[in-house]
Amino acid sequence: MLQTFDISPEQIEAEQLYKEMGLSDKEYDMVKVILKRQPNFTETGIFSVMWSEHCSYKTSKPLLKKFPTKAPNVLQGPGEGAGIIDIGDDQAVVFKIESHNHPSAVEPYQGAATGVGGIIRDIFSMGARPIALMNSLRFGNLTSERVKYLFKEVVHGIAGYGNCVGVPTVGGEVQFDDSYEGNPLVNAMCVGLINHDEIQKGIAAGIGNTVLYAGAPTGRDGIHGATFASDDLAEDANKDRPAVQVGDPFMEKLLIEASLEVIHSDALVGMQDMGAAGLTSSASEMASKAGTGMEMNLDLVPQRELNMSAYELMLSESQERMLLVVKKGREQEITDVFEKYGLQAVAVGEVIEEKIFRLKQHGGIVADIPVDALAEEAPVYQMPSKKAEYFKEFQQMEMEIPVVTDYTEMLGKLLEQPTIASKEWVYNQYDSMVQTNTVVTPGSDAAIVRIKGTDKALAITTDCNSRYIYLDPETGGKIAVAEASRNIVCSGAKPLGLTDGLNFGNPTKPEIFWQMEKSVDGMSEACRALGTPVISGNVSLYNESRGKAIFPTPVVGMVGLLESLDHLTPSYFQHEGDLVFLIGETKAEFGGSELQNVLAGKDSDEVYSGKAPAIDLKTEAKRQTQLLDAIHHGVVQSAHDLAEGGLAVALAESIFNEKGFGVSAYLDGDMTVELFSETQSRFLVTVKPEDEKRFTEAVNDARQIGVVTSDSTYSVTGNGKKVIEANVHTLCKRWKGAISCLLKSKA
Amino acid sequence: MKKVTVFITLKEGVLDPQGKAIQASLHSLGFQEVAEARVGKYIELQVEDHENVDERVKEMCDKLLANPVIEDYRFEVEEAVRT
Amino acid sequence: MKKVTVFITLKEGVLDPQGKAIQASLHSLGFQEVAEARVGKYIELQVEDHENVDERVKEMCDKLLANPVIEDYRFEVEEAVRT
Amino acid sequence: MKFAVIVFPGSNCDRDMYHAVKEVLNEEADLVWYENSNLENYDAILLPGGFSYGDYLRSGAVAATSDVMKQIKEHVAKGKPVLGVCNGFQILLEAGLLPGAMLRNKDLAFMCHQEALRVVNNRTLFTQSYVENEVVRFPIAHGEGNYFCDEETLNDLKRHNQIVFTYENNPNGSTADIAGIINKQGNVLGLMPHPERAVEAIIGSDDGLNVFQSIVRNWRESHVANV
Ligand SMILES: Nc1ncnc2c1ncn2[C@@H]1O[C@H](COP(=O)(O)OP(=O)(O)O)[C@@H](O)[C@H]1O
Ligand SMILES: [Mg+2]
Repeated sequence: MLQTFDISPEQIEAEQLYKEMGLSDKEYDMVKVILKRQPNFTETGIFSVMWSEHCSYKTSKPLLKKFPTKAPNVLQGPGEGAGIIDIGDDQAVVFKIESHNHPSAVEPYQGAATGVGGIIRDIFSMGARPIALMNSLRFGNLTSERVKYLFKEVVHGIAGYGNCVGVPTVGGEVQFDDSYEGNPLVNAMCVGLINHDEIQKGIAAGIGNTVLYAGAPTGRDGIHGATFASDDLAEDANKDRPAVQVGDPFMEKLLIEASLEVIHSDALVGMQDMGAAGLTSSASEMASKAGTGMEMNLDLVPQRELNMSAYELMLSESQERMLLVVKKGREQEITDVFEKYGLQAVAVGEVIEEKIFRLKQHGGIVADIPVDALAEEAPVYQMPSKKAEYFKEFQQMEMEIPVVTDYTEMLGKLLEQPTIASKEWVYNQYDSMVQTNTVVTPGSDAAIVRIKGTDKALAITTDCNSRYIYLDPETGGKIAVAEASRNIVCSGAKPLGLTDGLNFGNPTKPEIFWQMEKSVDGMSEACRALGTPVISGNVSLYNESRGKAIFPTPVVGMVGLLESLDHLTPSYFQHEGDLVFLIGETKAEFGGSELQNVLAGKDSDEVYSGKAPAIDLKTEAKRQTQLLDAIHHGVVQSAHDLAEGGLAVALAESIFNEKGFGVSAYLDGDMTVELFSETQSRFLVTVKPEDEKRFTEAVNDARQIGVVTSDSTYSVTGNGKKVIEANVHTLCKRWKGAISCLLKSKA
Repeated sequence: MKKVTVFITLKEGVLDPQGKAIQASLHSLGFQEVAEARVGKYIELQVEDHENVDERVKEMCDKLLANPVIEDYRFEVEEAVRT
Repeated sequence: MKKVTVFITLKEGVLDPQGKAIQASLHSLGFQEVAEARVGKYIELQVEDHENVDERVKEMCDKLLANPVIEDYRFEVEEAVRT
Repeated sequence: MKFAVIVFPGSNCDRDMYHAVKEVLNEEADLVWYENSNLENYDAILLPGGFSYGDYLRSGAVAATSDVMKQIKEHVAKGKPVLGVCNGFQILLEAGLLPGAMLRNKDLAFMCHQEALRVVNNRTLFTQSYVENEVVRFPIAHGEGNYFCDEETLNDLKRHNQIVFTYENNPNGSTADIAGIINKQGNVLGLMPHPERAVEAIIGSDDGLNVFQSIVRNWRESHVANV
């Protein structure tokens, strides 16, 4: 790490030290023009973090503009800590997703824990009480000891933090693919509930008002974390890395309570958490948004370590810190609240009229920068884009129907694939019930959290099948949004909007940028077709190890509203004798499928190839609307979407619970296609026999494929012959035990 | 048989929330004299006699017992007095 | 200033699942020679000079640091070498 | 009757406890911050779950040394009821109001799910609304719920019928499958599973409501008798 002392501005330029901090030659020149002089060491550091991808979105901004972000019920779109959507009764839901991939690759427990802490702060800094957490995880295959270690520790870290702060982790997803081997993905989403009149913004308004620093003192943690997050993971990820940020969930819990108490005081003007690039980004963004400037005296900043330089103080990513702007003269009211919780809140500066970000230390000025240069005016690049060669090749491929001889055995194998297998090993470690609102716990299509005092509930899901997106980013992007929406609809809720976590490789590579561009195009189109605006999100780039990028993984976190708990619909079968309907026709689509994965064998280089499943957004929207209508009319007993592993897996998931049912299905056509194809826009629905007519009138593309039985047998008759007959308990055991079995086995 | 005691502590500069909480609590119990508290792990191993015990224990620490990203360790080896 | 190190271990007879897990992992990593592993806590205190430091530390242990139902403790006091 | 739900720094089931007695049972209840509190006017004290003081050092250890414990001990001495759930149970153990201690779960992992419990003693003020040996379902959510006590203490617990709830399928390694115990005087109950998370069918179970109902019933009975 660079030493900050005794390095002169001249030396920074002469030795091009700015490059080490992440600024390009051109950017450095821009800084000189802005300042009309050479930046000193602290200023160079401030520019480099603020102009990093993580803070400035310099390569992704042009893409993010494509997302539809408006709707009548959107109270706050992208731009603040989190987005907000109205849900009636003067209440609103606040949510956002955030990645912590790079820190988790280095120190999985703390990386994941601090990821959870960070996203929670985004929610309560808006004034909302955090009511649910979700996470979306990607790892390499569970064959190497390192991957097992990463997986276990990430889950422990999420549990360790989330359980302690008392926000239930109600769901999520985990997928495993070789592309994530050296660069796991850890995306965490938080959902909060707020009253309209409590909405806070991160603004530093009112000249002369006081800037308060609250929470944990600053140490030398994660310095340059923001630029680190915008970097390829080097071969030896442990070397030359910033001091790891360690989370203190206890401190966070106190911060939540104190922050939610101070929002009731009209002495509070603005509040923002210190996230990536710590004090630098929170302070400069708050001023920039308000059209003001800010002056801070760094000697007043609470410090955990001795002799911290201005550079270190400004770039530290110590956790559990908040920045507040408070009306002049009324600081005491606010600091008293923090004190009650044993937290320090101290005045460190004031809002000034001059739109300057000015820092003082030891009696001198250590930084003097026009505020807007750091935030709004950060450089934006239009990166070159090039259609990937592999994509052209895959588009030419003819789809062959894979050969499956033993359908029962294939079903068992699919159920053991870690991406399909039960994630109980994961979610059993999360407190999913604290706050006593969790109506549907992890293990269903969407998690359901009721809203006390009303008959309403929220449905929450995260989804992203990155295999499809790799094969065809545009189609895959559409599917990611559609799948999330399907999961919401199946639970009986109406989709409200989404947050996106864009995880990609190095955007300076034209083929990677093309993946980004196309997936955003696909997602945007699906958002429009399904009426789900994007209200917040996060971008994580440079997810590569040894020069190889992860599968493009734009995670979708979606929230829906159940207007009445009467609409609540389970994802698994409810009664013996109910009719099983399949909505949607099935085509031979195996590109990116779990079947392709199983058949590829271990040593094959390219597991996935061919075309991604097609999706027609009009059909998708129509089916979702019709299904939701049918649910609202009370004619649906259970609904589940078809995803990885196709119909065969969906049928199994519908009977893997304590109810002890079986299923008897009869299909015609090619059994491999019928059972394992991953054709989109399909749903598995059960209906009481007496409701059959009402159901088929409401839903066009449904046909009955079987009945729910009571005999714990999974049976499929294909073209008049038995093709699958298996004991449900035996299948369920394989599905349930697969992940812990892989974790125990030796490499 | 050897008795090996391994001491694992957080690296300098790494936040120790547990230590902080213990310090605060000792203060509120009236032990104002405690200027700092840091918490680590203490592992006692009974190890069968083996050539280069030291090397083996170092390996155990590197591979499993300590997390090199945030922790330091040291250990002592002595003759075991077993009951 | 004194440096006090407190060692807290589980009492004989109290099951130590963490120790068991560590032993099993060490075995599976090939360290067959490990006959037993027990995990305890190690707390380092910087204590301002005070009469009867020993007594005070004992009190800290009894009141807070150790739980007599399941834990034993011992401690060492030395002159602090502060940087 | 009036309940106090004590809120320590780091408590996180305080609102859930409050919701159970106040909004589900419609009894009077206050959330009482652990500092500067006056507990004199409360009929029952509830110590909620969570991670008081981050569960640093040992679960419940720091909270057990706080000043409010003195008042809680006085309250106990007067024979008034105290219920500690999860972290609340851990605090009661650390404070010496109940015998034994908590160790980490035998599998070392935090676990959260519904568990079947047996009400082995329904002749307590906390369980009188249950049928003896009734099997009920409460959620558990803990990493250190492995109850430990020595032989002698266990025999003592058994002799005085102090074991109130046991696990049907011991999830954490607890001695004698113990999920909840009561003090000899019969007015302090510590329970690892969460009755306050089982008070409405919509959230998975309402089997826990009887714990709170028992407390209220007992209070009403003795109160009416006294008048
Ligand atoms: N990381 C996780 N955290 C919490 N719950 C999870 C996680 N991963 C999976 N789950 C739960 O397991 C269930 C199945 O996951 P998944 O196979 O991804 O479902 P789907 O295909 O419907 O998205 C989901 O309901 C989800 O809530
Ligand atoms: Mg689903």
